[in-house]
Amino acid sequence: MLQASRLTLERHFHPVFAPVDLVVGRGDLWVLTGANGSGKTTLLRLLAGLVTPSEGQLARSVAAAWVGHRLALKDDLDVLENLQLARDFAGRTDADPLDAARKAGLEMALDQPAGTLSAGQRKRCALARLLLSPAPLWLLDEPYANLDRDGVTLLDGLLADHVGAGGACVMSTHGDLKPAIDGYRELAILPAPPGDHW
Amino acid sequence: MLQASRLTLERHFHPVFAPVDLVVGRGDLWVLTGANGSGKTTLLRLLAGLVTPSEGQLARSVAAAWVGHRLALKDDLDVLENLQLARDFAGRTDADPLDAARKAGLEMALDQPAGTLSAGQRKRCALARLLLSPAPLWLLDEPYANLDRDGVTLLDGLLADHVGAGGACVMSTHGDLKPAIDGYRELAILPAPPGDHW
Amino acid sequence: MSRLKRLFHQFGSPPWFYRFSGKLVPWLWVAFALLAAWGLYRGLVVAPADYQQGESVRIMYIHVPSAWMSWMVYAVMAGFGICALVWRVRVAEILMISSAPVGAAFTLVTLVSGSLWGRPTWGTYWVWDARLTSELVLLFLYLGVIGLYNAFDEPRKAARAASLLAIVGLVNLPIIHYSVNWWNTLHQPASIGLDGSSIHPSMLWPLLIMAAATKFYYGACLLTRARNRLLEQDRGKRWAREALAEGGR
Amino acid sequence: MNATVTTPPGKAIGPIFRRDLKLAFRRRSEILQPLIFLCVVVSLFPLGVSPAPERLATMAQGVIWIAALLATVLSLDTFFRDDWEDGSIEQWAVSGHSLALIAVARAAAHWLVAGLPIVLLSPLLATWMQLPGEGVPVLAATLALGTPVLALVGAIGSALTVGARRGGQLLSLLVFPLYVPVLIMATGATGAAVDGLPYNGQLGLMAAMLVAAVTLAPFAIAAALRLSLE
Amino acid sequence: MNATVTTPPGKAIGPIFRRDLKLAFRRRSEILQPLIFLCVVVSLFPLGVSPAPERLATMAQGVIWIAALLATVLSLDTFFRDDWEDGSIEQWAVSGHSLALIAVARAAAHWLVAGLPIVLLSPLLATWMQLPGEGVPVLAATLALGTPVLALVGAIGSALTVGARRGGQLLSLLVFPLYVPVLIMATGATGAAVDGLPYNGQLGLMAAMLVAAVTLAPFAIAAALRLSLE
Ligand code: HEM
Ligand SMILES: Nc1ncnc2c1ncn2[C@@H]1O[C@H](COP(=O)(O)OP(=O)(O)OP(=O)(O)O)[C@@H](O)[C@H]1O
Ligand SMILES: Nc1ncnc2c1ncn2[C@@H]1O[C@H](COP(=O)(O)OP(=O)(O)OP(=O)(O)O)[C@@H](O)[C@H]1O
Ligand SMILES: [Mg+2]
Ligand SMILES: [Mg+2]
Repeated sequence: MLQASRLTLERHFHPVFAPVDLVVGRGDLWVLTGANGSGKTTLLRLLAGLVTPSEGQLARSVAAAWVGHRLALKDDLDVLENLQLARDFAGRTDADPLDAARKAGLEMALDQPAGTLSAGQRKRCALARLLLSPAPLWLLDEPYANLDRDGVTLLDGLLADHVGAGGACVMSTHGDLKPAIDGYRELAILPAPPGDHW
Repeated sequence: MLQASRLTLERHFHPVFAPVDLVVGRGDLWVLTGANGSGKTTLLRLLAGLVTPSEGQLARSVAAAWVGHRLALKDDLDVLENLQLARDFAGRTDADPLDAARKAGLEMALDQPAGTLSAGQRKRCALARLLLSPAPLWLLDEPYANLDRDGVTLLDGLLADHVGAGGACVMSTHGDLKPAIDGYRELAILPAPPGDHW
Repeated sequence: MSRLKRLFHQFGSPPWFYRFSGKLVPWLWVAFALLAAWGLYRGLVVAPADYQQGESVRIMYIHVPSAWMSWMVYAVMAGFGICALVWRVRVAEILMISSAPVGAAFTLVTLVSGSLWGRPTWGTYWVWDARLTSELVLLFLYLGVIGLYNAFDEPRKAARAASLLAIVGLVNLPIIHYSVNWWNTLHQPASIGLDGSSIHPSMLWPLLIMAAATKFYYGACLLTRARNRLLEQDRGKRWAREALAEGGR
Repeated sequence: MNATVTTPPGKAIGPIFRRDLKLAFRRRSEILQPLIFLCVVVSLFPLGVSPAPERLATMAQGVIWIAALLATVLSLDTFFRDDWEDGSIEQWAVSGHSLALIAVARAAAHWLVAGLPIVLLSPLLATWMQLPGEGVPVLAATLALGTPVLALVGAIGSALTVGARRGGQLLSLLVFPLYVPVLIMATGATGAAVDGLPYNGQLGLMAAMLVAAVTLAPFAIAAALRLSLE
Repeated sequence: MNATVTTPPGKAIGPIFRRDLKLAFRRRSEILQPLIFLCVVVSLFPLGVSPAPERLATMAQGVIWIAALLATVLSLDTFFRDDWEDGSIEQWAVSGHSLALIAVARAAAHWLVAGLPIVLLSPLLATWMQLPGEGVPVLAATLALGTPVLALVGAIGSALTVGARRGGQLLSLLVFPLYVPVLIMATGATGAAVDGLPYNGQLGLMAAMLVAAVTLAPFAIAAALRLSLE
């Protein structure tokens, strides 16, 4: 689905992280780890095609779904409307926003404007959008952050289903929060080696 | 330092959480737990005096320092300038911003504009501000979120020092991320009981 | 002091207010209907047409009372706003925000009836005369209050923000009024006056009756709106369910 | 990037258009806001310059058009900002939908909400400003042709400034020079109509500008939006 | 809330004032923006209305003042928004410093960056617009007295709309009616000076408005900021 070789990005003329090689195929679940500021978010944005790499090759053959720190919720619309919007935008008439909201544990807040949701509820809403997207490749930046224990289990369930159905996912995480799913692979993001590389 | 009795807040004319009683004294470390949307953030904002309670009594006898989801960093200023600003604003000429940045593990990013920091680095910067504030009571909303393992240890160190020196802290957290400090107390935030209260 | 406070508290209690206003509203509507019928009869049928303006002068019986009301409602609204901000009385918040559309409607009626009146008398729908201009500014102030209220999700926060704006507007209104008058005398546009000073009693009476009618209309409209709003906001609470079960009493 | 797009690019137009209308009209009272705004701006002129009808008449079309320009700029300031701040633009870019078409949909919705009211309101404004009757339909026609150009050109500016802070003033600097030809043509046409002269030439030029803006601006907007994410 | 404040409330003025200047000057180019905006808006009038010097002269003070109003509103839109979005206002509220004094410090810094340049530039604009020489110093004086009022009153609006949706247009709707007296007095005074009439009365009234704004507005701003956090 996705192939990256020697990928890196420069900010202020310094590479942010050491060149990364990554091949993502059907059913793969990659977990990016690394210290604060090591470049996980940057790498995910590269993979999503939001940023153009300074060096290296990137080839992606499928559509991607992206959940970053900015959750792309419209504060004025309620949860259901936000999800309907995502469904329409993805053009998937078969998917059911109500069902997605239920799966994300948001049935209590369906008609609440997204602006009044708590941090965890917002995260859940953004994750529910994944269920309405046809993209086989999920790119998730710290999806566990702000979720309660219940939410973590829930997300693990979604991930297991997605990966089991032949999808793939690259996600970043911190500390001991790893997916409770067998067969995930870890990729540690390292700082760029000192010295230049011209 | 702080006394709250039967405290609650209404949103859209429904109480957000069941009335809370809380007494915080010197050296106390309170950890608020509860599911997503249970009202931890709301309670902390109440304690900080940002919101007026709909019912119940709240008395606070000391100044508070607050770290919420919005980290109050100026994206155009670099890390050091942000901390200097916090110091000047707190009026503590004795505190050293450079030292605070070091303690938060930000020495690599001192002259980077805060807008270019990673999520974890931003959180660290906001936490470093606590060291520059004279307030004995810290109110922290999900301080562990976005921090790497190193950052969690670091924050535990800061908390232990602060509480050991006679300060106090009320913080919210999720899942298994609890302070590695003996003697912290947990307060579970519960949903409001159904039925009304007129 | 404590009695006043108790009264405040009582008035500020939504169930009490709901019951009390429920008794008052029908009488206000009846008083309005009777006075309006009487005033319109005297204005449209009994009073003579103007020797200069002809039948179009009858617009006055709508125009002038609503012009008076437009200013009065703003002052009352800002008064409720003060109660809402200073004492955090929820009923005052509701009365304040329920006043705004009524006041805006009076202002709009003044402007529209004045324009329609202006066509035959001045030959144009609009001139930048002092009273017209300050009436227009007043409309903007009302619309600002309504717009600000609607811009928030949390009703109590919205009402308090709108109250603050209404108070700021109240402080400014005299300044606006004064400066617009001064501006107008400075420029002296087309020599048109709204002179109604030497008004004949046969025209004055219906005017005064209509003025009284509009006050009852405001009271009735305000309380009805406030009651509906209160019931809608508190629909989850026991007193509101009981009130609904009793048929909205 | 060589991601294979799975959904046909045009598919996003409908949802985005409907979303924008929904966001604009979340509350009933919001429909009136662009209208009120325009009235407020126009009414500054009699207050600040002169209320005398004959003086107003001579500057009516200019003032109404300048007010329309300012109203457009003020409303365009937020045109892409919310979507940028909450991450919606990232989502569009990742989705594989054409950013240019999304921009067209958004500009169309924006014009419907903020431009069309100006056109519809123009007779009232003309009355306020004492514009002679012959000028009124031409004024409305120039506004109908011109405001979409303002919206599209302004959207380029809005996309360019979205990542920068303090968009508002920077935006006006970028777009006002581009607005000058529109302003000149439009006021020229209306003035000609008032004086009983032919004005078809100016209207034709304005139509040409509209066609050019509709075909070219979307690509500029898309490029600017991509840049804002880097 | 009965938190005991440990720091004297006035202490925040200096840091906040310096912070705002620092933020403003961080982007050197932004300092010129209000000025350029003003020039651009003013130059629309010869284009849109009439380039004839005698016509421009009669509307000079009005146009310059309206442009100043618009420049103020455009820059005020963001006056508290950044601080609200990044959480700075929460920090001020928790700190125990007086929000009213913080507002004064911010308004002062804002005026220094966005208001004072308008005053200094006004002679140039007056020349462009063919304002007779007698009017120029009076125009500058009215701007010097009036722009702080605009900033303070506008800050109330900015604080009220900061947590609300669709700030831009709503803000202008809120503040323009409040600006009417300033606009009238200022253009009146300048017009009187041009005509050789006394204008001290108007200047005195403007000074009174300034005093009133300086004493009252900070409390309204503080109340509005507190509300925005609820
Ligand atoms: C849009 C147009 C108009 C507006 C906004 C308007 C506004 C007002 C206002 C605010 C008042 C109340 C003034 C006060 O109580 O001191 C008023 C009173 C009055 N208006 Fe108008 N007016 C308009 C057009 C007209 C026209 C065309 C006429 C007829 C020639 C007219 C005749 C009167 C009269 C006779 C009064 C009562 C005067 C008095 O009580 O002193 N108005 N108008
Ligand atoms: N313009 C810039 N100049 C210098 N350094 C930059 C710039 N932009 C980003 N960086 C650095 O690039 C790194 C990339 O951060 P990124 O957000 O990808 O980290 P992360 O692994 O997601 O961290 P976290 O775990 O904290 O979220 C950070 O160290 C940041 O300081
Ligand atoms: N205007 C409103 N109308 C209805 N409900 C509201 C409103 N504002 C907030 N709420 C609800 O109040 C609750 C308060 O959420 P709060 O942010 O305090 O939760 P939290 O415990 O911090 O959750 P998290 O763990 O997700 O951060 C949420 O359930 C939210 O949906
Ligand atoms: Mg990150
Ligand atoms: Mg929370």
